[in-house]
Amino acid sequence: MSTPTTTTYEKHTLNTKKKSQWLDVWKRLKKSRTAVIGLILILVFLMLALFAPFIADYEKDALGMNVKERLQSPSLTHWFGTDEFGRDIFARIVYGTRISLFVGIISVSIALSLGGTLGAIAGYYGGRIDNAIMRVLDVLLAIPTILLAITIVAALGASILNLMIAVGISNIPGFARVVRASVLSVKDQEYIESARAIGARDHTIILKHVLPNSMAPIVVFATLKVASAIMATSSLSFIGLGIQPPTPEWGNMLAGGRAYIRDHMYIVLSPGLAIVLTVLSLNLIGDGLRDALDPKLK
Amino acid sequence: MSKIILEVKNLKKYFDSPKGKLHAVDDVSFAIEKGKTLGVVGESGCGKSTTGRVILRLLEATDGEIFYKGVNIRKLSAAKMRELRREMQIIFQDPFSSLDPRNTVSEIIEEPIILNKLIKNKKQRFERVLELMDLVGLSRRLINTYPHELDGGRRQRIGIARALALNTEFIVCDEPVSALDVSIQAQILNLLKNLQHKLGLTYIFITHDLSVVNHFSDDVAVMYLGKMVEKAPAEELFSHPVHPYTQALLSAIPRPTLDKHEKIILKGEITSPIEPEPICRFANRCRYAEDICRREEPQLETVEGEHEVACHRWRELEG
Amino acid sequence: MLIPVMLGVIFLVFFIISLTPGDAASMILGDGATEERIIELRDDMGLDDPLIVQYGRYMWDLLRGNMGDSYSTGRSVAGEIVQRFPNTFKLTVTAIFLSVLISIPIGVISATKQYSLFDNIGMILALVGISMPSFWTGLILIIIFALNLGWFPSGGMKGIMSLVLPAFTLAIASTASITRTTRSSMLEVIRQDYINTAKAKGVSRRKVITRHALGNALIPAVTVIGLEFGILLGGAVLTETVFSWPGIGRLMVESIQRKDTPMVLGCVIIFSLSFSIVNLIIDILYAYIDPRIKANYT
Amino acid sequence: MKDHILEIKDLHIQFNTDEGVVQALNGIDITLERGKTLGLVGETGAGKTTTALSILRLVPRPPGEVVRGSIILDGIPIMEQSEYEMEKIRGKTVSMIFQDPMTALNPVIKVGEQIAEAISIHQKLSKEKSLAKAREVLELVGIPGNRMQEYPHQFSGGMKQRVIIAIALSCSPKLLIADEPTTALDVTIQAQVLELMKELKQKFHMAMVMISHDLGVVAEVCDDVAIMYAGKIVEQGSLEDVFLRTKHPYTEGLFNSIPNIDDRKAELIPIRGLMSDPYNLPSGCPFFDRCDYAMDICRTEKPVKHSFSDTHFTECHLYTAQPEFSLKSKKTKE
Repeated sequence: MSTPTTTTYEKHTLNTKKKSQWLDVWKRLKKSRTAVIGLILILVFLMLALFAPFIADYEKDALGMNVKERLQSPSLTHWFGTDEFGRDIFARIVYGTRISLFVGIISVSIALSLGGTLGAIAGYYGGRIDNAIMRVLDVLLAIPTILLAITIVAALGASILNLMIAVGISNIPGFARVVRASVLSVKDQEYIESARAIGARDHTIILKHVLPNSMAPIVVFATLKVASAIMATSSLSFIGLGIQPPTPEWGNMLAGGRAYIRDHMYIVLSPGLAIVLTVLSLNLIGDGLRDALDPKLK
Repeated sequence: MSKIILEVKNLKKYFDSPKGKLHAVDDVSFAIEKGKTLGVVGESGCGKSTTGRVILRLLEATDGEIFYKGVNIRKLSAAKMRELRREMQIIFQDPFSSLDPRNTVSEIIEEPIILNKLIKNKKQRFERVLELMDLVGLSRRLINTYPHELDGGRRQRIGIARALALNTEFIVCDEPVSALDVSIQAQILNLLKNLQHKLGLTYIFITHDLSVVNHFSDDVAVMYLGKMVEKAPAEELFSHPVHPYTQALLSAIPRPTLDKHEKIILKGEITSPIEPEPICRFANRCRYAEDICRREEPQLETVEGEHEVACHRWRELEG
Repeated sequence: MLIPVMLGVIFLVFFIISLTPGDAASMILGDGATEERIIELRDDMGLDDPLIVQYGRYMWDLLRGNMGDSYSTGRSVAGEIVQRFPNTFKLTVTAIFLSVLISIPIGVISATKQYSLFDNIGMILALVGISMPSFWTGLILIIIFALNLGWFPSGGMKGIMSLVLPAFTLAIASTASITRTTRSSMLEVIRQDYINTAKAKGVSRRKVITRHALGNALIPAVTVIGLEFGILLGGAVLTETVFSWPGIGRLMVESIQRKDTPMVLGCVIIFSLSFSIVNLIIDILYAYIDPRIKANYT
Repeated sequence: MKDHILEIKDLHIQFNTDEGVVQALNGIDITLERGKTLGLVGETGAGKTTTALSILRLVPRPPGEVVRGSIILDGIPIMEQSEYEMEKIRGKTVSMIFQDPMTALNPVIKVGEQIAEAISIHQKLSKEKSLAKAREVLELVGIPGNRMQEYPHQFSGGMKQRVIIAIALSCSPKLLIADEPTTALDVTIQAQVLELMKELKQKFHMAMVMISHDLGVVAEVCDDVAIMYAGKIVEQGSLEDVFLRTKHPYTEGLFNSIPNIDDRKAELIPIRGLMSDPYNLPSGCPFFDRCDYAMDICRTEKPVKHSFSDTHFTECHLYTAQPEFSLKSKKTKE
């Protein structure tokens, strides 16, 4: 009762303009050191992806084979060394960033739009519709996510599009569950009833009250899922089901370098670290967002 | 009798539960005159809040009729009902969860005006919001704050302003002060009373707090497990309670005075509201219960004038 | 619940696999087959029947323990799976035990000493742990412990020593996420009123944690252990590939490469079945640790 | 010199949070005789619960910090005990009942074991003997002994509160602290629980601190009353002192805010405004901006204790300036 955190007191400020609530979230996010590290890291990767052509030449550095320079250790000319075909590993990692981020974001968008819609419908309408949707999702959930993705790619064939479809579909049940739970918790709030009492229709209620208030957990979940989609992409590529060589992708770089680890361990070091850092940065941001969006958890 | 604004006949609301139908409101009837307050009291699970929501069709009734100004609103289309919502409003118990946390005070208050297309001009609408804020005693400088920055009392004022934003004539007040501290509670009660005089509002005042209901209502209905067990003008009910449950309830209120009074301590388990048998639902805890109470369901009978009670033995006990 | 979900899973996977381009008959017969032979075999295998009929036939066979024959080796799929399954079982069960054994104590200590050095380091490690792809971790562990230190074999399945690296690789990610869940649910629980009740009656600090808090905090932790098991099964596919572990995961990858659809189908089904059975066990476990759930069953 | 079970002197507690420092308790003095009951009354944020928790030394640290002050419980200086010694005091010398019976019991432990736990800790009994004793206590609070094996979710709210009382009383403490024990309950159930508590208090000869926002509950159970506002006790005295000879304007305001069930026409006179921001308490009297009697001095200087008798005192400038002062009106009649 008297612990100060549970009571809200009026802040004696003269508010003349409406403050954006996202600004508050941003302010809280900035306070978390780990989230800021994550943001900086992901920004670096985004820059690499965006400005890749200015950093290295795709045809020459990332694809061009050069037998004379194969398996060279890191040096000033080849920061991360060269691979078994004499290609510059740094250049390949830079171009690999493009693929990883692209596949990660697109496949999560697929999962979010399909799974999110299903979850929102199930949560808002409940009853039989909810039951039917959840039963179907139970089936999808019974197959471990990555195995579902593997199965889909195995059937459709390995290509970047099929990879995105596979990773996207395999994440549908997760998104549906999170969105459903979030909508359910908002739906029971009295302000939804209050909106109905003043004559708001279903679509107004969903768009204006339910969705904005259920965003927080969904945003967090999506951030974390981009991280795991990137992980899934490289996993599939590693076992030969994702991006096919010679196109540079972190997972297939690792698969290619595997045979040389005895004497040239650097060949698997940097692509792996690229995965770890990208995934880690997104996880850091996700964690930071979770705390920033839900201050009472602190 | 033309002054009746709302009349409810044989209202029933059953919920599905895993163990069968839960009889939340079971055959309740009453009427309210314009400008008056009907207090509905009872303990948790008696169906008082459900009654309020069913009247506004926030929940659809299982059976029964609800007449608002002579129109049976249970038969209205969704569009017609939306029109009627301009006159029938609700104030919620929890000032924390009844306001959308993502909207500012002004957005919350003007939402009903926009939705019902009452004032199209933006500037006039802003004027109206300020006017409403003045009316409920909210300082104008709070117009762009968010509900979570304000205390419970102010939040409740926002809820009241929102309910008054339309051409409101009838308000269901669902425990509007029970989440508030005593000193704030008195502020809100006085506000609601002044508004009633000023705007000629009709209230259904739902509460578990008998002292509040006595202070506030013209008529009082006591509910127990979905049933209305006693109804009378407030003065009559508090000076002359007839139903054993009402008596126990009245005696149980802790009074802030030094003279001690005898309390009726109830014993026995509360009957389950799921698929209840057609007997007196209070019989398990009633010290006067006899065979008949466990055999037949008592019906409302007139004690005197407007005073009604549903008890098999009230005549004997009175005598 | 198990049976309808499994029926759904088998149907779904059957449907996905049927999307595989290419003709099974010509694949089995190889390049030199005549048109007639192919048509004959198609007819034999019922490949021209509607999908649902093929599914019915497959289910009928499955009920009698027949999962068809491998396209590439001609051996019985069921036989192959039965032979390989114990290896995957050994690996995943060791990994989950490792995870639980490490993560629960760390999670509990972290929560009771929130913001201490132990907690901070533990949480950073956990975050890094969930950000590392298992196939990369596997390679790094091989480089360090097999190639350089020579403590453990780098692959294959010979004796208990060969289990160490793959089991650890597989356990890292789930250890990290179970630790995180245990910590956060522990933090949630120690703020509950009943913890104050326990303290107020003079229960010692240690007993408050072990007797009053842990029992409640385990409820969400157990959920995550169930989910992690699914992720672990998916991870087995990669880990088995990296360590040449003769389990179902590696069998599946090889079968995909050989376009051996009956074998792939068999592998996915056995993985999903294992996951579903684990979830069933988790559900039963729930009833033991949470009396409120038991009430719902009876 | 009377024999006191509890003596709190000049207790100051603050909470150091990210948003700033909350001065939760600003010099609390409480003395309580053995066997007597003190009602601690105030609104949300007044510091009632913090006071209660500080007696068991259960104020969460951090963010809580005891700035200064002392608490003597049954002759033991609480602030100077080790955590181990405190564990022996909690549940045995003093125990506490929390506000919300729905959350105060451990959902995964049988109620019988929850009661027996305290007994086995403090009386060093075997498991069987503790359980047997727990059964007695459970029956004492009016619950059949055969419900020992059940879990909390199988009990109704009122029954849960009885179990919590049973836990608190299982080792016959000398002081019981009850934090709003009936607020979450329905009126008729509240009456049952209050009746039970009064009965048990007699039986065990316990002293009790009863925290409540409800003056009605206090009137029924307590011998003395302390009114808290913004971390201070603004008025304290016997029930008669505070109810009949009200001195502090805030106390008067509380009485005038309660609807009188026996007089439906009586007007409510609310206290205007809100409680001061606890992050930023005023330098003078914290009630100053809500007080109808406020004087210039109230703005700048903290009021000091003014005694009217051995038992009755208030902290208000009105009486230092004019000793004969009396408040305008108190609506509630006797």
